[in-house]
Amino acid sequence: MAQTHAQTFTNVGQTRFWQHGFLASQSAYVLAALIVLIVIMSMLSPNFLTGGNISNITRNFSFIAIATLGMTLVIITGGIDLSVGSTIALSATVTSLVMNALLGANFYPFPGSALLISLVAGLGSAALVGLFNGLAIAKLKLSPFVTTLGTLSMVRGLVYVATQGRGTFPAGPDKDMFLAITAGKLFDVLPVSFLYLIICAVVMWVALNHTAWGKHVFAIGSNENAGRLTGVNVDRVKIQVYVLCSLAAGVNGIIISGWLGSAPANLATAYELTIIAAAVIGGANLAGGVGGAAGAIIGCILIEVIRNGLVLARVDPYWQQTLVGAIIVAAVLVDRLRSSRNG
Amino acid sequence: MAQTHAQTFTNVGQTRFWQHGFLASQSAYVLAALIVLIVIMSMLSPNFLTGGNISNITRNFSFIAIATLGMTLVIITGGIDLSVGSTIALSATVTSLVMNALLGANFYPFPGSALLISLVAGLGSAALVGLFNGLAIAKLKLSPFVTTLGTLSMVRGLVYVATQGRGTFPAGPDKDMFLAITAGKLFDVLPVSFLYLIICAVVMWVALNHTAWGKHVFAIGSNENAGRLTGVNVDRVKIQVYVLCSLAAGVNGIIISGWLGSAPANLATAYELTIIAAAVIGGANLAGGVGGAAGAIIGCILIEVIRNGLVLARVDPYWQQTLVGAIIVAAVLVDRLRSSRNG
Amino acid sequence: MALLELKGVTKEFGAIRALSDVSFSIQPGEVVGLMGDNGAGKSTLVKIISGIYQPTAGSLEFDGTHAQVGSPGEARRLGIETVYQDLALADNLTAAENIFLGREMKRQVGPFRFLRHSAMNARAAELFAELKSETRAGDYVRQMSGGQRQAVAIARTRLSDAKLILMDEPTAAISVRQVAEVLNLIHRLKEAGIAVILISHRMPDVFAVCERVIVMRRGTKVADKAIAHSSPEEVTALITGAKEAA
Amino acid sequence: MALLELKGVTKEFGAIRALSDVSFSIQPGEVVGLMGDNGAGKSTLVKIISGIYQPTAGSLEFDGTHAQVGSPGEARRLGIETVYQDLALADNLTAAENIFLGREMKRQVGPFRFLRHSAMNARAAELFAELKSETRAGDYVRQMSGGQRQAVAIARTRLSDAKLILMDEPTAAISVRQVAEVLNLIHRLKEAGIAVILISHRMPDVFAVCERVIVMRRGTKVADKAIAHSSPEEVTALITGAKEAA
Amino acid sequence: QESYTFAVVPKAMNNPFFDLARDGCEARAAELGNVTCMYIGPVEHEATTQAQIIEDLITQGVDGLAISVSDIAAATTVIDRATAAGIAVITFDSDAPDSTRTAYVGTDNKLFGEDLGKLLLQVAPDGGTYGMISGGAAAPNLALRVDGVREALAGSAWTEVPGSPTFSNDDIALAVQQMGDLKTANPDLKAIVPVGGWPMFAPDGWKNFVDQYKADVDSGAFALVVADTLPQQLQLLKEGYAHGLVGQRPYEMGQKAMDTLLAIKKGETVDEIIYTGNDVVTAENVDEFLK
Ligand SMILES: Nc1ncnc2c1ncn2[C@@H]1O[C@H](COP(=O)(O)OP(=O)(O)OP(=O)(O)O)[C@@H](O)[C@H]1O
Ligand SMILES: Nc1ncnc2c1ncn2[C@@H]1O[C@H](COP(=O)(O)OP(=O)(O)OP(=O)(O)O)[C@@H](O)[C@H]1O
Ligand SMILES: [Mg+2]
Ligand SMILES: [Mg+2]
Repeated sequence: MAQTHAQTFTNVGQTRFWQHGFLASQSAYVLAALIVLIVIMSMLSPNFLTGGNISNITRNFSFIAIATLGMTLVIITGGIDLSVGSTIALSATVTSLVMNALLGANFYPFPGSALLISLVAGLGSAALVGLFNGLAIAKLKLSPFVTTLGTLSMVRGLVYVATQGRGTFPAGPDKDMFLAITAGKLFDVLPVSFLYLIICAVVMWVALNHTAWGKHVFAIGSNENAGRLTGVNVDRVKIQVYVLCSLAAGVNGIIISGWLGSAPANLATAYELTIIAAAVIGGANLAGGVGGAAGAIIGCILIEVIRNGLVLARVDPYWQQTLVGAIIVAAVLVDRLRSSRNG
Repeated sequence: MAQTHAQTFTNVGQTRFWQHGFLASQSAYVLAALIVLIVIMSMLSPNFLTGGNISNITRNFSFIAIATLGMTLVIITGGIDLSVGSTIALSATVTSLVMNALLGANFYPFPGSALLISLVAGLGSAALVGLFNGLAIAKLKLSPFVTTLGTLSMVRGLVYVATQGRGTFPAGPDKDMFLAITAGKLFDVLPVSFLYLIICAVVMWVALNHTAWGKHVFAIGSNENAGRLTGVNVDRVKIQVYVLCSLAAGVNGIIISGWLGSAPANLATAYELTIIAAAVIGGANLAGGVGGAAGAIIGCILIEVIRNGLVLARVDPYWQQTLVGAIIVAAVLVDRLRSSRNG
Repeated sequence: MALLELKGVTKEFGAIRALSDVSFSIQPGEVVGLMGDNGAGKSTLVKIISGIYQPTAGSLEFDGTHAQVGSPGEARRLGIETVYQDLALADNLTAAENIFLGREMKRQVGPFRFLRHSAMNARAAELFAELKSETRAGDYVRQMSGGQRQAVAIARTRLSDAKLILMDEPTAAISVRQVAEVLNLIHRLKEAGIAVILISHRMPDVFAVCERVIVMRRGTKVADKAIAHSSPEEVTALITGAKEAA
Repeated sequence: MALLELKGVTKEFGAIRALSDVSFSIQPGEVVGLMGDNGAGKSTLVKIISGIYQPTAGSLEFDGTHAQVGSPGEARRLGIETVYQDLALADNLTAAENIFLGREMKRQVGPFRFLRHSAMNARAAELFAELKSETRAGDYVRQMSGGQRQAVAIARTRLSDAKLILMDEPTAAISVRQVAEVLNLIHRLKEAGIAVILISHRMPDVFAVCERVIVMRRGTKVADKAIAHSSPEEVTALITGAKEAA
Repeated sequence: QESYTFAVVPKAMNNPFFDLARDGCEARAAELGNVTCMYIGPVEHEATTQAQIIEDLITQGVDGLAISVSDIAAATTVIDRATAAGIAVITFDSDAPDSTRTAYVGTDNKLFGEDLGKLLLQVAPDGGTYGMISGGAAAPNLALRVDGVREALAGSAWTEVPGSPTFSNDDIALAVQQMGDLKTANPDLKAIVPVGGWPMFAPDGWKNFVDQYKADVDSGAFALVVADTLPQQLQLLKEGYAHGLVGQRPYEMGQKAMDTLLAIKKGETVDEIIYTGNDVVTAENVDEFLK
């Protein structure tokens, strides 16, 4: 964004290439840590860099990465959303309940109609959660932490109420189509979920960096008041951001349930911490005003590589948990290099 | 604190009693919500206000309240500590492992020695976690969220490694003494854990409001830079705060394990969110600079009253979770009254 | 017809009465100085006119038609631009992005509208050059000096065709040369028929550009007179309370 | 012997060279004005002297003995007090608590030391009265006006026996009357043998209290001369670059 | 002789129940000599993570998998993938009947619940109101147990109170608290039937609770019939702090899992359903189990 301009100042030199843009961001340093980690993991386990495993990793991190993109938006505005895990379960459950209901009611006006209606219902329910969060936070000015902790509990409770704790399964005439668009692979290698992720990430990158809306999101995170005073519709942007975050979680819920072939009521329990951690590791700052799409994805990959790598390296499972924590801290430690270099 | 002073200004009136001090704080409004809730619960269930149940509630919230006091300190400095749940398990496990080891080694120089050594070991291990968090956050300037998420995982992993997932049980010559000081009741009614809580809360209140250290804690939370520039040893205060938070969690761990007679490896899993929620509901602000001991306790009581009240009211268990979330949001909503009244 | 008319505006914050019963009016193209001691209520008044606070009592009329300014966004749409005393900048955006915040320059591509980064940077650089300020349009506000930040806040008011510009101590942090430019700017605004309310503690500046001066003391208006009929000494006496009213 | 001596101090932020090769010295009890355009590097210089930044190159000697000022805390202990341009106040503390932050008044009770709230409030009220500022000691800084905040930052330097006081635009936001008080204060400090470095964009103030003026331009020192041998016109020319050096 | 690596995947590693299965499997693996037992699963009960770990194990190329199914449909999908990759797969403790797994080793949970109900009828035939405590609301095996208890008590003098079962989420402290809550909410409650051993995993918490109603417990007016037979539970039973326990045999499950997987690898045919059986323990026979 910040282009160097015609105007010259005697005491301003040229910024070196590693002093600005992506290379000076936390994401870049975490990316470096990730590459080191991948090298180590591939030395520890010969199966790590096999095609099958890479495809697994790609799919696994796409499961949380779309939600992480949404979370990153929320974090940039200085908020937090603890309800994403529950929202993942909600959209998965609603989608499969509606598929079953349509099957039961024998309502199938045209091929794909059952799928379409269920997806709209699933995503719509997720969007409602986001709308609730957004309204409570922007209009009633409640603390994002408490509000979304409340919805975490409310939404999970509703999933249990709706299913009586039993898992539900996508079914009906469009089940195959459902599986194809969620768990399918392009050209037999690339999980479609990864494709969705890339599309979402590109859209988000463009929106954040090349639209007025994106600048407003950043401005709100750094100085909400400044945004308000310059006529930015702060409340609307906040509500949008929470709705987008919940929608992203909803998309992830549908993808996961397609892959599992099931929507267990405890799906994605405690995922919120992982998702927030991925966003923060990727450079989003919980104080607001900083974050990006690339970082979010890098954060997700890092977390998945640690998890998968440790299993493949046959590390004692009790030690795995300890190592996951240690490696996460070590990965962000790399970012300190940046601050010490850029002064 | 803010005493009205001799100097007079024509345009400054007298603040009404409800416009300053405790009555104008979030804690007071949440207290009002709590009282309403207690009235409702006692109408829904005749057993709610019985002596036995009040004693149960008192004991249950003391289990997390001391850790909440510590968490409140951390939150006031603008930090967060996700590792408290794991630290609770660690101190409980270390205490009971050491008791067992001393029993096995037959080392018992004087009565109470086994208890003393185990308690020191348990609290010491908790303090080490806090020291690690504090050093990483204050000295290496890592994000509190990521650091403590790392220790959450590391510490829990270590507990599993040490016990191979098996629960441990306090044992040895001082077991009775251990039970008396953790699970005992004063005059057969007042749980000792409640007494500890009151002592800790009073000490914390005095420290926050009547010592230089307390002012430094508040200053760091509102403007870390201002603290640094005025010569406050910001790093030291931060480290102290994280150590105190972990120590508080350690005390809670020992109390819980004494009451359970067991230190299961999965003790206090996911308690961190409850504890943070209790602190935030009680008025601590995750942005830093605001919070207090009374609020922390009120937050804990609120959460426990909701949980206990819904069970006593025989609400369908699937609905309970939904209601817990809804009531939490409703309780903080009461606080909006304050802002609209005090302008 | 007056551009802006305040009638009995009062604002209380708990026990503090920041403004009591303030009334005055501003004509189009008029430059009015607003002076007063620290804490006299000047900024509070500005915030009421620009829609941040709602008055506890009293009313406000802008351009004859509007009885209320509900929000800063609305004020902007009505043609009220403000340089806030605390500058209201987003630290993590560049100077240009701050200037254009809320009214970005966009390019339509199909149904989407994308930012015109270089056009905005060029325009911002122009504005800084006009103010003779050593501020780089592409720098982040976070790393700017006090005066550079103030230049950004001033430049912001130059984007749109305002009818009234409120300047709350716009020259506090800027250097000699830019102060002259800001005073120049006010002259040009006046010529263009734009009204300005200038808050400043610098007596010479107020006397150099304003036609009228309003003096506040502890929340009340103690004087409202033409510059021609007043003197720096009188205003100082009014500010400190040595003279009760004029 | 000089109280403070800077030798070839240079400070770079990435590509920006905020200070290049600045050298000068301050004698005890001397009042020196530091002037320059916005972004000239004045605040950066102050931050280096008060230990916030470490110079990229060059060295600094205070009181003959110290080669480095490692942290703001150390600067305070050495006797360097600073009024920062961004004021460095904790919003959620009262004025009195801010003034005493880091050196609270305490009462020993057994092994514990408790705050003396009323003593601190009384002392703070005294300091404000001395500055003739309408600031209430018990008010939270959050709700204060711009000038009241600045008064708090100035009052802070009055607590201890400093040897050198750095004032970075201390009068930017305060009202006429208090400006006079601050200038008075500087006179009194000088008489007490305390050195002052005053940064200000207000030419008359600098010429009223300083003995010497140092002019910065884009990070380099372009002039360092006695007030008696200079004039406002010359200094303005130096600041804007119309005159190269003097 | 060929050597094999068999992985045992529990529902959640933070549940002490599975530690016993692990011990059984490790012990049997050591006896067999040519088998390595690898115990790994999600830390908390969550279906996706379990499925991902199973995928990782497939990638790693283990020879056999014994899975305690977290979510039936989800596990069915991955189990089919594992068998397609040529891995021997059985389920234990919790089954996925429609998958391509070769066998199930474990408890019949419905029967287990019925045993709990029958035991309650045996120790307190007079009936009254009772409450249950369960673990996670999404666990299918626990739901079967709850159904089993209800079925066994259907038509008897026992009625379930509203608000039962409570869900402790495998949190031991919470389970004990819920014991107190149930009894406070229903002062005339005549029995509590936890369908897992959680509250008794906290021996002193359990004792504290029971001591408040010790007279009723001693006289049998307040019956405590609990699932699982861990040593500390047997000790409590012996001391008169409970009336009966119904235990599964996780240790045997671990052992049998190894045997079954080895048999499959050797090409032998195995039974599709291998019940490990239940232990019904009362004060009379507790000493046998405590040895
Ligand atoms: N949000 C608020 N809450 C409580 N009191 C406030 C608030 N804002 C301002 N005040 C008080 O109102 C009075 C007027 O403040 P204001 O900012 O309008 O003064 P000012 O005239 O702009 O002063 P200055 O010249 O120092 O900028 C002050 O006493 C201040 O403490
Ligand atoms: N932390 C920083 N990072 C990058 N650049 C900085 C930083 N701090 C200051 N600068 C740059 O250094 C230059 C000097 O800034 P400084 O604040 O010292 O100016 P100043 O002389 O105090 O100006 P003013 O009169 O406006 O306060 C400016 O161009 C500014 O943008
Ligand atoms: Mg003001
Ligand atoms: Mg400066």
